Amino acid sequence: MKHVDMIVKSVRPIALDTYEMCLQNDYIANMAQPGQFLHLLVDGHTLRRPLSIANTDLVAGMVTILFKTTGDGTRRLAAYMPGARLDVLGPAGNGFHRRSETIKTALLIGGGIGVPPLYFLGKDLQKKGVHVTAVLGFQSNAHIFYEQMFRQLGKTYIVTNDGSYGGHGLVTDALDQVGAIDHYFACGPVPMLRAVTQELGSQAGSISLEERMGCGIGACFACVIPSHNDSGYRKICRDGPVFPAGEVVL
Amino acid sequence: MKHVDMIVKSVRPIALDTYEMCLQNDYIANMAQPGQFLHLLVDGHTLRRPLSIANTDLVAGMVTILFKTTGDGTRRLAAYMPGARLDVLGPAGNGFHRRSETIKTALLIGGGIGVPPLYFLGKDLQKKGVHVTAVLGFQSNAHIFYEQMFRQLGKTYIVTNDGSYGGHGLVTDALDQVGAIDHYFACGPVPMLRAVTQELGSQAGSISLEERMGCGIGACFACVIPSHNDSGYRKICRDGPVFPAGEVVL
Amino acid sequence: MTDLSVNLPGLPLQNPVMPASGCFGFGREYRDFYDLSQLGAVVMKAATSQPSCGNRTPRVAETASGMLNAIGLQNPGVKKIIADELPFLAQYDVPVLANVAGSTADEYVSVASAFNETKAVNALELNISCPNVKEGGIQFGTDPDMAAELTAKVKAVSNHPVYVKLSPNVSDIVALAKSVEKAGADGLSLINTVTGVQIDLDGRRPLLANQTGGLSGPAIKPVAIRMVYEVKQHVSIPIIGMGGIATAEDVLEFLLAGASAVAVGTANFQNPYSCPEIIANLPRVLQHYGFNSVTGAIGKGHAT
Amino acid sequence: MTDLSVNLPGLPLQNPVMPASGCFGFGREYRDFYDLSQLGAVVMKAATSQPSCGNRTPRVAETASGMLNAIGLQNPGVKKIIADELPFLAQYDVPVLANVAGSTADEYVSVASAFNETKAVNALELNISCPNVKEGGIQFGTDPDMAAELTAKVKAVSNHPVYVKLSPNVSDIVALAKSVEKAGADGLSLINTVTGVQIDLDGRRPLLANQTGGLSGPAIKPVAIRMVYEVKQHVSIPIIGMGGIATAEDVLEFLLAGASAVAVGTANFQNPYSCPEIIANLPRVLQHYGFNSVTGAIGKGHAT
Ligand SMILES: Cc1cc2nc3c(=O)[nH]c(=O)nc-3n(C[C@H](O)[C@H](O)[C@H](O)COP(=O)(O)OP(=O)(O)OC[C@H]3O[C@@H](n4cnc5c(N)ncnc54)[C@H](O)[C@@H]3O)c2cc1C
Ligand SMILES: Cc1cc2nc3c(=O)[nH]c(=O)nc-3n(C[C@H](O)[C@H](O)[C@H](O)COP(=O)(O)OP(=O)(O)OC[C@H]3O[C@@H](n4cnc5c(N)ncnc54)[C@H](O)[C@@H]3O)c2cc1C
Ligand SMILES: Cc1cc2nc3c(=O)[nH]c(=O)nc-3n(C[C@H](O)[C@H](O)[C@H](O)COP(=O)(O)O)c2cc1C
Ligand SMILES: Cc1cc2nc3c(=O)[nH]c(=O)nc-3n(C[C@H](O)[C@H](O)[C@H](O)COP(=O)(O)O)c2cc1C
Ligand code: FES
Ligand code: FES
Repeated sequence: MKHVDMIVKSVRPIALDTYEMCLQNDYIANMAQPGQFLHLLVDGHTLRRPLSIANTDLVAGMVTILFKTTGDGTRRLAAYMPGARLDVLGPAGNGFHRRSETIKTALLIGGGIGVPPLYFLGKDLQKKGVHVTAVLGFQSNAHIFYEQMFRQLGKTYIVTNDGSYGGHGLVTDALDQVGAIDHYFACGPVPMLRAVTQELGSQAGSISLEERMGCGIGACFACVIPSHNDSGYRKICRDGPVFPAGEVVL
Repeated sequence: MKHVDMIVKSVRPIALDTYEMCLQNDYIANMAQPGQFLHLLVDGHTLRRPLSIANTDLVAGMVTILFKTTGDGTRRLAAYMPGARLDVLGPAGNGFHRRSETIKTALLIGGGIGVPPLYFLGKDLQKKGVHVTAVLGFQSNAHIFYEQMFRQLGKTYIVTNDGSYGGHGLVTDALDQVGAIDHYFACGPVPMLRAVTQELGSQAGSISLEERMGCGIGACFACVIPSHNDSGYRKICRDGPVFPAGEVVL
Repeated sequence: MTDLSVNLPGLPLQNPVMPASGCFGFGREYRDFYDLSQLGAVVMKAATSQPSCGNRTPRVAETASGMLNAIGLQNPGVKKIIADELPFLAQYDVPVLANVAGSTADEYVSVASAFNETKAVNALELNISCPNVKEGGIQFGTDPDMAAELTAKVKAVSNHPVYVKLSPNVSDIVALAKSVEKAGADGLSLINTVTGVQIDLDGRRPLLANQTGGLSGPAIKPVAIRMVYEVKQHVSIPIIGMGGIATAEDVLEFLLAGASAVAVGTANFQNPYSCPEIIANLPRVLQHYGFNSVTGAIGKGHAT
Repeated sequence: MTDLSVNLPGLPLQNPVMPASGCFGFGREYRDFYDLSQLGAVVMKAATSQPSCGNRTPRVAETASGMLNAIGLQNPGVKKIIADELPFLAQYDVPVLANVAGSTADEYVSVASAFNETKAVNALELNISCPNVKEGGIQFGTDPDMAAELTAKVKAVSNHPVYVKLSPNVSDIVALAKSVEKAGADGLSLINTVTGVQIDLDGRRPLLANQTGGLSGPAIKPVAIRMVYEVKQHVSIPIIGMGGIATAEDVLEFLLAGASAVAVGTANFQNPYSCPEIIANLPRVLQHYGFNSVTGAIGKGHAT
């Protein structure tokens, strides 16, 4: 992890209240692992914003983030102009553990703004020869993004909360359509992760978590989550954001 | 006075740590009187910054301000790009009282960053047919600005604190070179105004004052100065910034 | 339709937003920007029994997301306020709170009594929390017994409802609130400014002539919300909340914390239209968060 | 050459800048960014006698120019800190302050005693001001007598100099400072966080799981400067100043107000290089304002 400047190359809306931003920085592009995040400083704010790395382009040294404008920080971010500099700590956290020897078929399960890191992961798995299936849940048709991109990675099921597109309901409602898998990778709101880990029971999997952060580097104990083993709390920013399913108490 | 957006047209350094900024807004350009100021909101700051109107162009709807970068607000202001919008209250305060019937010869006395409003005033007086002389004091050669502009208004004496250009010393050291006048107009730091009003004794004059402001419109009592008459404190933002010499206690 | 009205002792408010004392003079300057009848109420600058000059300048300084002030209660005295300022405000269809200050209990009592003469005032705001005067003021605001005694004395003479404005510079805000409630206060105003200092690096001395000043603005909002939230759990008189309000969302935060109305101070300096803009945005914000009325939101941020 | 060094009880500081307790863990994470030997000192996260889990999440919220935290003293317990963390810090040529917390006087005493075993700690910082624990902590910080008693007890057992860290959430900071000085404190740390609340509009409840949190960052700097400035006039033990420091200019402001050294908290989160950058800029800033040394600036902002 380093403290770097990244140059905004483009920002564009890709769904309702959702933006795609491309940032240039060779170091981050080269070091990033799927599941890691950028810890971004937005002008006028005290705390940095954690945003997952959704894609990289090693040749161009580009990193893509996808974000929903939920508050002032993300709204300001969406208003940055190409050419602007962003103060970034990254790549931060630990990515998804993926051993291609043991994983031949993988299931990506994403809910809303938990989808972005799964695209980067899916691309990487595909490159490693892993067979990828995706189940993505969105609030409504207007919130869907990156559908075609995921379809290029493998079979993709879309569900919406209001049934305005694809299956009606939650990601868990679509899981039974998916065949046998070696490992699942899930990212989304905690209730979704709770439902998914319950539904998939003893199936090996990894989940990526969110929590409000102070430092983003492991020093302030803001972003903890209790773990099932006796090591007590784990830090999402440093020990995560990805954990083996079942390790932490959701 | 109105609450308006002004568009930055240009910003350029004109002396050491001193900038000229041109702002477009028809209303302000048309309403502005010499001695009035703009109360400007700079991004990231709670309080507005008062800056004198140094020139106007009625045809183009342009207003010029000249400012020294003394703190974060003026430094940020100097970094605004053409096209940017500035949130402004103005024109604020009362300008210089100038009755051309009684004033045939006028003396402008400016110290440092007190010089800007005098240029606007001088231009106006010249237009009214008043004979203008100027005595301008700066810290050093590097701080001098608008010398040629003043010379086009009338005879101009420049003094510098360190003698690096023009006369050596303070504006008061140059006053005896100026002939008889009907009225003087002075703007600059309080010690200078104190010296000038003392030196010029009973000579009719007007002085323009500075004070830290809260509201800039007369509501908060931040910017007061005691007056010699029984009205007690006067508000610099609303009753001033221009006062008849002798009215307020310096 | 979103119902913005709220009824407080002496104050039938069409909406809960009023400019805060000292940040609006006596209203004359803001009349140039909008019709004051749009406001929920107006709170006047503090009144003392005699004209007061206040502190020397500089009186204000800027801080991160806030400002310090040490105006020091400059005002023309209660008589002139009644004679010159109230008739102006009476032109508008808006309730008026008179902010009452003093350096002795007798002075508070005499100012409060003076306001009995006029119908143009709807309620008093007893300022026992001004950090910018050497005597009185703040002592009454830090000792629950003195605060109660003063409240009772003013209640005894005044024919107006009395809102007591508390200082945040205390170890135990709840003790003060309970104490003045018991003494008969009709409501509370929370909070006045937080005492602060800025040192002028060039001058090597405090920037404000008065040395200390009162911190206001968004910087103090979490402190204000905390105090409203804590006090709400222990008193049943209404609270006028203030401290750092700049948006309609901020107003809702104060309502949820337990305020029944709010005052807007420093924000007026940044944007003279703050109050009417906040009032205009409030219905949308209430609706967005699922409320149909101001009264429906009051105190709803307390975990149940 | 600008002399940045300053000598405090137990703390021969090469420069006056140290990361504040709780904002630097035990230093491991910042080692990835720079050599910790550059620091004036390191203040460790609070230690309690037993491992402590702290509060539920969310534990932080953002505010205007500040943040709220309610970590709640999560730490592995004093034994593990001595065994696992101090050896790491001992690799660096930097004095270490151990921040001591507890919910009873006995716990403070036992934690302080535990640190007697190690030479890797240079001084204790007695945290009687944590707003984020239900018991102890803050009570000791608001009552001058309890604060004095606790200070005396810890002084009686500890073989390290003791700095008492005071809470700003009090009516009279000077009374507390004088009281702990009299009880034998070797120095003071001013200030801990200011209690605040943020209400989550969507959730209709306080955003922090703990409801209240501690406000830190530039928003509170004027409050911190005020307290250092006031306390300096009444005590002769050195003050470690903190609250909102983000630049070398801020450090000078604290020195002028009367601090002999400073701690940097929240700024580390925004910029992990805050401390070394501030240290690097300090000589230039001191020179610019006419000082050749840190010691030459201490207390020089007091009107003479
Ligand atoms: C590891 C990680 C990866 C993330 N990846 C993405 C992503 O790829 N795309 C995306 O849209 N969002 C992502 N988020 C959530 C994103 O960080 C928040 O939406 C964002 O910080 C909100 O900032 P704001 O200023 O718009 O909202 P505000 O509510 O104004 O923010 C206030 C404070 O709360 C924090 N905060 C608010 N919501 C969250 C949240 N859900 N998680 C963590 N902190 C929060 C902010 O960082 C800030 O400190 C991720 C969060 C984490 C922890
Ligand atoms: C009526 C009037 C007209 C002015 N005209 C000009 C002008 O034409 N050109 C110019 O360069 N300067 C002018 N000034 C001074 C100018 O307002 C300050 O230099 C400027 O506000 C400093 O802002 P800052 O953020 O750079 O400094 P900071 O010191 O960071 O500002 C901190 C706070 O102090 C206030 N402040 C600091 N210095 C002054 C000052 N001298 N007067 C009033 N407030 C101050 C700021 O407005 C701000 O609120 C004028 C002041 C007044 C009152
Ligand atoms: C310049 C100024 C003057 C003030 N004068 C008074 C006053 O006379 N009486 C009073 O009770 N409060 C006074 N206050 C405090 C405000 O009414 C309000 O309680 C405080 O500023 C917090 O609100 P804000 O953050 O919205 O400004 C003053 C505040 C400011 C900034
Ligand atoms: C996340 C966080 C955790 C903290 N933990 C502690 C602590 O364990 N012990 C302590 O004495 N102070 C603690 N503090 C207070 C800081 O040490 C410091 O006094 C305060 O944050 C003010 O400084 P700042 O504005 O530079 O952050 C903590 C502050 C923060 C922000
Ligand atoms: S955010 Fe500080 S430990 Fe994770
Ligand atoms: S700045 Fe408010 S009265 Fe002049």
